[in-house]
Amino acid sequence: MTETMTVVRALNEGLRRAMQDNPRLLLMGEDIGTLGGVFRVTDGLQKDFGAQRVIDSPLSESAIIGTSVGLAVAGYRTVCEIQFDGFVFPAFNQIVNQVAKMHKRTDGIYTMGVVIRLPFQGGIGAIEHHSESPEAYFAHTPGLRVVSCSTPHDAYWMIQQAAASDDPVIFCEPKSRYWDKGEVATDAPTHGLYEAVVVRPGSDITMVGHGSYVKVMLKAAETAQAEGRSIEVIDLRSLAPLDLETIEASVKKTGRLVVVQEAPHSASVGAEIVSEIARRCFYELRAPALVVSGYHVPFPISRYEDVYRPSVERILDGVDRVLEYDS
Amino acid sequence: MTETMTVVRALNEGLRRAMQDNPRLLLMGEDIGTLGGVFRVTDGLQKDFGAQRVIDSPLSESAIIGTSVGLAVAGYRTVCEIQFDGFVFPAFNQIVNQVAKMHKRTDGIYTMGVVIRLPFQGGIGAIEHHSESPEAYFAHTPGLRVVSCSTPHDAYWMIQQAAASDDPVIFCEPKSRYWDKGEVATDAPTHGLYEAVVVRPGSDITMVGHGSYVKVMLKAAETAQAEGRSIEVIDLRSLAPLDLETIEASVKKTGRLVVVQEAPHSASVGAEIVSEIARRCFYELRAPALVVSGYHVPFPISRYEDVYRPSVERILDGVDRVLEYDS
Amino acid sequence: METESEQGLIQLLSPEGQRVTQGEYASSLNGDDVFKMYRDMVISRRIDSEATALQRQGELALWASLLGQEGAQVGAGWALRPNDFVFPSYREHAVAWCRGIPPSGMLRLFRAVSSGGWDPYEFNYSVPAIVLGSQVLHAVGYAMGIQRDGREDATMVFFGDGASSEGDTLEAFVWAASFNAPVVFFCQNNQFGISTPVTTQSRSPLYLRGPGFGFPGHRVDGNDPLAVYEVTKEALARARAGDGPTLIEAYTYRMGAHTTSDDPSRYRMGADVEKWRLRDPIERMKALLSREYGVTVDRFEEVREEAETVATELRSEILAMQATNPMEMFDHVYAHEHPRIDEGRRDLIELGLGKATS
Amino acid sequence: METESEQGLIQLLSPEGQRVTQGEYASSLNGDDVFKMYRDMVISRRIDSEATALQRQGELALWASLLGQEGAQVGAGWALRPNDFVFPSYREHAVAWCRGIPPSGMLRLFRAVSSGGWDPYEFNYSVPAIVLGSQVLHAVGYAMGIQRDGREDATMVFFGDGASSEGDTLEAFVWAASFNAPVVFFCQNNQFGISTPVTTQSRSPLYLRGPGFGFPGHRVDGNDPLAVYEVTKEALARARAGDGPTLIEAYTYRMGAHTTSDDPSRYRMGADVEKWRLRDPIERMKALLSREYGVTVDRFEEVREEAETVATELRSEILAMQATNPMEMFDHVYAHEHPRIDEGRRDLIELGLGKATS
Ligand SMILES: Cc1ncc(C[n+]2csc(CCOP(=O)(O)OP(=O)(O)O)c2C)c(N)n1
Ligand SMILES: Cc1ncc(C[n+]2csc(CCOP(=O)(O)OP(=O)(O)O)c2C)c(N)n1
Ligand SMILES: [Mg+2]
Ligand SMILES: [Mg+2]
Repeated sequence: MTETMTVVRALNEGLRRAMQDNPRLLLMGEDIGTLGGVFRVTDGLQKDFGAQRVIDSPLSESAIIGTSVGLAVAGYRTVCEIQFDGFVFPAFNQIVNQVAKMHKRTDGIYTMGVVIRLPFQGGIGAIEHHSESPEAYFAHTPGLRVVSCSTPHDAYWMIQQAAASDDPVIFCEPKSRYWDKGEVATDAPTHGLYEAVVVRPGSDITMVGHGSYVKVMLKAAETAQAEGRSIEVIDLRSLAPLDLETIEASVKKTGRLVVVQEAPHSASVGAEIVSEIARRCFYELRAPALVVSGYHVPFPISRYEDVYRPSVERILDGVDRVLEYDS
Repeated sequence: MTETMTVVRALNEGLRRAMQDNPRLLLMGEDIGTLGGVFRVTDGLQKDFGAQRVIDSPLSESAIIGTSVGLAVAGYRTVCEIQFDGFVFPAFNQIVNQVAKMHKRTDGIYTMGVVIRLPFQGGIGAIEHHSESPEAYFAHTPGLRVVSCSTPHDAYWMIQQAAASDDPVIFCEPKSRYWDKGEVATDAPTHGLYEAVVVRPGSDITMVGHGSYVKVMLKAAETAQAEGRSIEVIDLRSLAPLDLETIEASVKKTGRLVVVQEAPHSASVGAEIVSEIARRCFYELRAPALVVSGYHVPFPISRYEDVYRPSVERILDGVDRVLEYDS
Repeated sequence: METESEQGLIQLLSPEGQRVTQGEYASSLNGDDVFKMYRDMVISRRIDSEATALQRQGELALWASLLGQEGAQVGAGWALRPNDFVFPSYREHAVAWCRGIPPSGMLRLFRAVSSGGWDPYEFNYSVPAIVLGSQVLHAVGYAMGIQRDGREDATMVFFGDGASSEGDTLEAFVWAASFNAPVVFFCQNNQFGISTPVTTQSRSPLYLRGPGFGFPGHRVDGNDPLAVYEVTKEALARARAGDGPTLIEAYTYRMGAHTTSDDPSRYRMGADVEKWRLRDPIERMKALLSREYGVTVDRFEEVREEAETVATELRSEILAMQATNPMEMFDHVYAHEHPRIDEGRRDLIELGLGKATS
Repeated sequence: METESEQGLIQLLSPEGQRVTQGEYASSLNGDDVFKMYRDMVISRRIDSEATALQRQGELALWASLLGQEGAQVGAGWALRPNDFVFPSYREHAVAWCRGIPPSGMLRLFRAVSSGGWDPYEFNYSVPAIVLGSQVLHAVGYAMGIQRDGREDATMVFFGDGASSEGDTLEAFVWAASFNAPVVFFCQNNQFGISTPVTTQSRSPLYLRGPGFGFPGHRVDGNDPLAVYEVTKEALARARAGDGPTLIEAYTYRMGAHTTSDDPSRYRMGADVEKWRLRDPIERMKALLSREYGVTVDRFEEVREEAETVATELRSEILAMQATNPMEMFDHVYAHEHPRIDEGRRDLIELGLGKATS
């Protein structure tokens, strides 16, 4: 069975199904109950599952995560909503020192079934702190997993897979795609949570990215096609661990790699991919792998966000730079 | 004039001089006054400069940094001590959302003369949370600068340079080297705060690292020399920004790069260096650049730390792997 | 109107505009002052409604309305002295007005042309704080600076009932008590953090947290500018005299949406809003002015016209306000040279997307 | 002994070992109980001194002594029921003893062979928390779990006077009040956070924070196990009955160093330590037992000998306790397969540094 829905609806339906499957799954966050979340991802869920399972929290991010740890000790799972990416930092200590390490600390006795939903990346014209791409912080942290969906189908399945995971998952939702519509096959998931997927095959250049950039990359690939360049586009889906095998296989075929991300370059997931592929494909790379990323500045005022964020133009410029090496 | 002293003494003397130079410089942290800090870095400073300038703080890291922001607005500078690396995370929000962005947010009007001292890296047999290497989190954050000293001389000068900086500086102190002695030339600094320094010239391999690993790298280079391999060792000193020119020049000469760090690989400073050098030295690299790093696990119990931490053996193993590519 | 939720409320002016006396507090303002205060409230509200209109017309990205909170903000704004330093949150447009910030400055953030909006040192009024609670610590730090300067000034910081649950706010209470910092914590309890009722943040009145941390806490009727003024003035005087921090909970109501992105019909009753409309701070002051000071309709009309002028000017300033050079994104990230910034600048120029800035 | 700093102190046993009565509280323990409690305190102290000795001999990396806090901990430990769940900090060895944790388990963390030490579910007693304040939120979360289970159990969490300044601790107060969580906040005010006196954390008694957040706060003489027991028992009963959280401040003193790495002579007076020695919780109980219950020297001697046996066994267990396969560092980082973990395992095997684990 397939259904057309937005990413928001897909997340909502996915969460609903996860709640039905597991009576010990709770949702927690600011304004997620009565209001249904500022993006309405949890719309209607409190009505259906009650205020004991869909918890409108006081305004403290550290406590949202810290109490989730305690709830996990008590045998519950939580899917926490952090209202916006930039507000995950008050919870950083609980995430990297507790959620990430508690399983290890107890020699595997405590299971941290904690999912932390982050509406991330820019593109909606928001004010400061509402457009961050903090995935690198979490990808750097042993004990965590980081994933990002880019389509309604993935939103629907990945949130369920994350909610069923015994490992904590940072779940990055590309907020600018919340209202994008797409087909969701509700019978079975098509991929594992940690698999990268080739979303457009190509032969000249491998291009990888995640979240809202999958669509941008596809557009870039289309434009490039018109100019006779064949780009293979990969949706990373999992940022930690990376599905390096899929990327490697592609680069071994194309000989070229462009990574697209909104986060700044320094010590980022993009840098990680390039450093791994530069080693794994040392003999195959015909040009240095390149990252088209946000600049090394705080996310700018929204008037400038389209310049800050990797655009089709900037991506194609990166493609040109990579191809130049052949000449 | 040169004097022999430990890293702790050098930091202490450097701070003293900085305090003398600038009457609006304050020190703040847990147990830094009466006790002189758990590592005695601030020993005697409260006695000499008073409790108004050397502030024993309540036990709240977020507040140490948050009030530093306010003090900066009021025209003060602070050098904050975070007692151990693992306790910087409660302050993460104030660091990345406030300290890093306030200058930008006010179009340059507020100056964030905030130095955050972090005793970092393992090697002292400590319990959990006392051996972290969190530099990547900060290196990823626009608005911050991240440096690390490795010798008494650098400790003495770099802390003064950091204290005089109008940009916020994350100051990483390799705690396992605190009691190492060395010569300090107290007349003038030898290098800028953001310069990498070739500490041992060589021709076969470039090896870069920071903090406690400078000594380890030098030992590895010596061992390698005995086996006829010439390693050029670079002390990074600045982790953000990186002095890529110095590294690039060296790699263009040697054709090989090994990065040594204690932090895990994923989205780290090491990954950043490799990704940059893979591009800048695409034609010169005779083997893929390699990172010898801590494993992707929480810093282990101290009985295993010597296995977790890059050792001379593991580094030389990396050297072998890089050299294998020639055969 | 004593209900349990209004426990401890200090009031000097009834919702009907009648003066009331309350224990130690008495209004020290004369008719002229009251009129000027009224004027500030009317103009602030008019700025606010203009901003809301501009947002609806697509000229602002967002607006956080202060509607209903003019009493709390103007009362507090009046109590401040020029040398006091203020750390606002994002909704204190009427305090900003009292500090002399040009209305167009208040809107810069929301027009997405700046994340600040003015020179904080010109007005002793800091830039908006979006991360809830963050500014409360900044205020305590600034207050520690005042102490070290030996100045007799105070710091005041604004935050909401929601932000009172953030660790940063609570650590600020600890520190202010510990250092006896000259700071006034001004919590506007407007009953909601977006959709979340204050009862989720606290089952007991917020002002009681002051004594819990070792300093006074007061709950004042936030829709009564006279009471807010007196209570705040006293707290600021305490701070300046070296007697330490005070927590003020201004009990008020957010009459509008959280921001223009919000839909309050999802989480609150129209009846509640109606109930609070009867406690409108402006109407209350107007009733007092006509009844006690015989202020006539034409003087009210003058204020209305003045407010219209402010709004008209604001509108034209906003429409003219642009941000056109993305190259600015690289300015002031660092105070000193930085290779990544140079690299970014070069990139933008090569892409033809920005022109060089100073 | 009423001094300002001891404001509000609940006491049922004087430092001289005389029973005193205090308002609503009365001791419900009989002579047998008191003796058993005494025994727990003596054995805990002996475990502690053995651990200190082991550390001095290089057999432990570190030790955080509970010396002087046996009264607070055993009193609290006794009040707990088996089904209650406890979140300790890192110094609650006597509570751990009361919960049945084997002494060697308590030392595992400090022998650097584990970051935990026991199965929390076996004893309903969580692993040590090093990051100050972190566990206070965990306890509230667990308590929310109890509520959802519909169980009539309570959660108790231990933290220090220093940790009371952390945002996490304070947010935990907010949440516990908001959700009326069945949790008892047990703050051992041992007068210091390392070198920092409690007066830096708070100018007013810590127990007052409870009422500030909307729940009861009690200050109990932490060197009086009888009082600690009654106050804690009542608080736990409240929690189990659905009446919400309570803050207990156990006013005590850290007689030893912060940890074996610390040198307290740098920041405190020997005279203070001497003053507190006169309030020793064990001596106090001993005096009561001999005076009121006629317990004779040989019974005390029996306890001493039992404690010696525990210490001897502990020593041999510790000396035998090793961690010899670094490969374990890869276990339990993730519950599911992870490529980086596989990679690390392979690397260690290739380097000849570890052997395969399950
Ligand atoms: C740390 C943080 N978390 C979440 C948000 C998102 N957010 C913005 S305003 C708001 C509600 C704030 O309520 P309150 O403090 O009462 O202030 P009010 O909006 O009522 O003036 C929330 C949750 C934020 N800005 N910062
Ligand atoms: C978040 C955090 N900051 C700093 C430390 C370092 N530290 C360990 S114990 C301690 C003092 C704690 O004092 P208190 O809470 O009173 O507990 P006590 O040691 O007296 O039992 C400090 C500062 C830490 N463990 N965690
Ligand atoms: Mg509010
Ligand atoms: Mg203590």
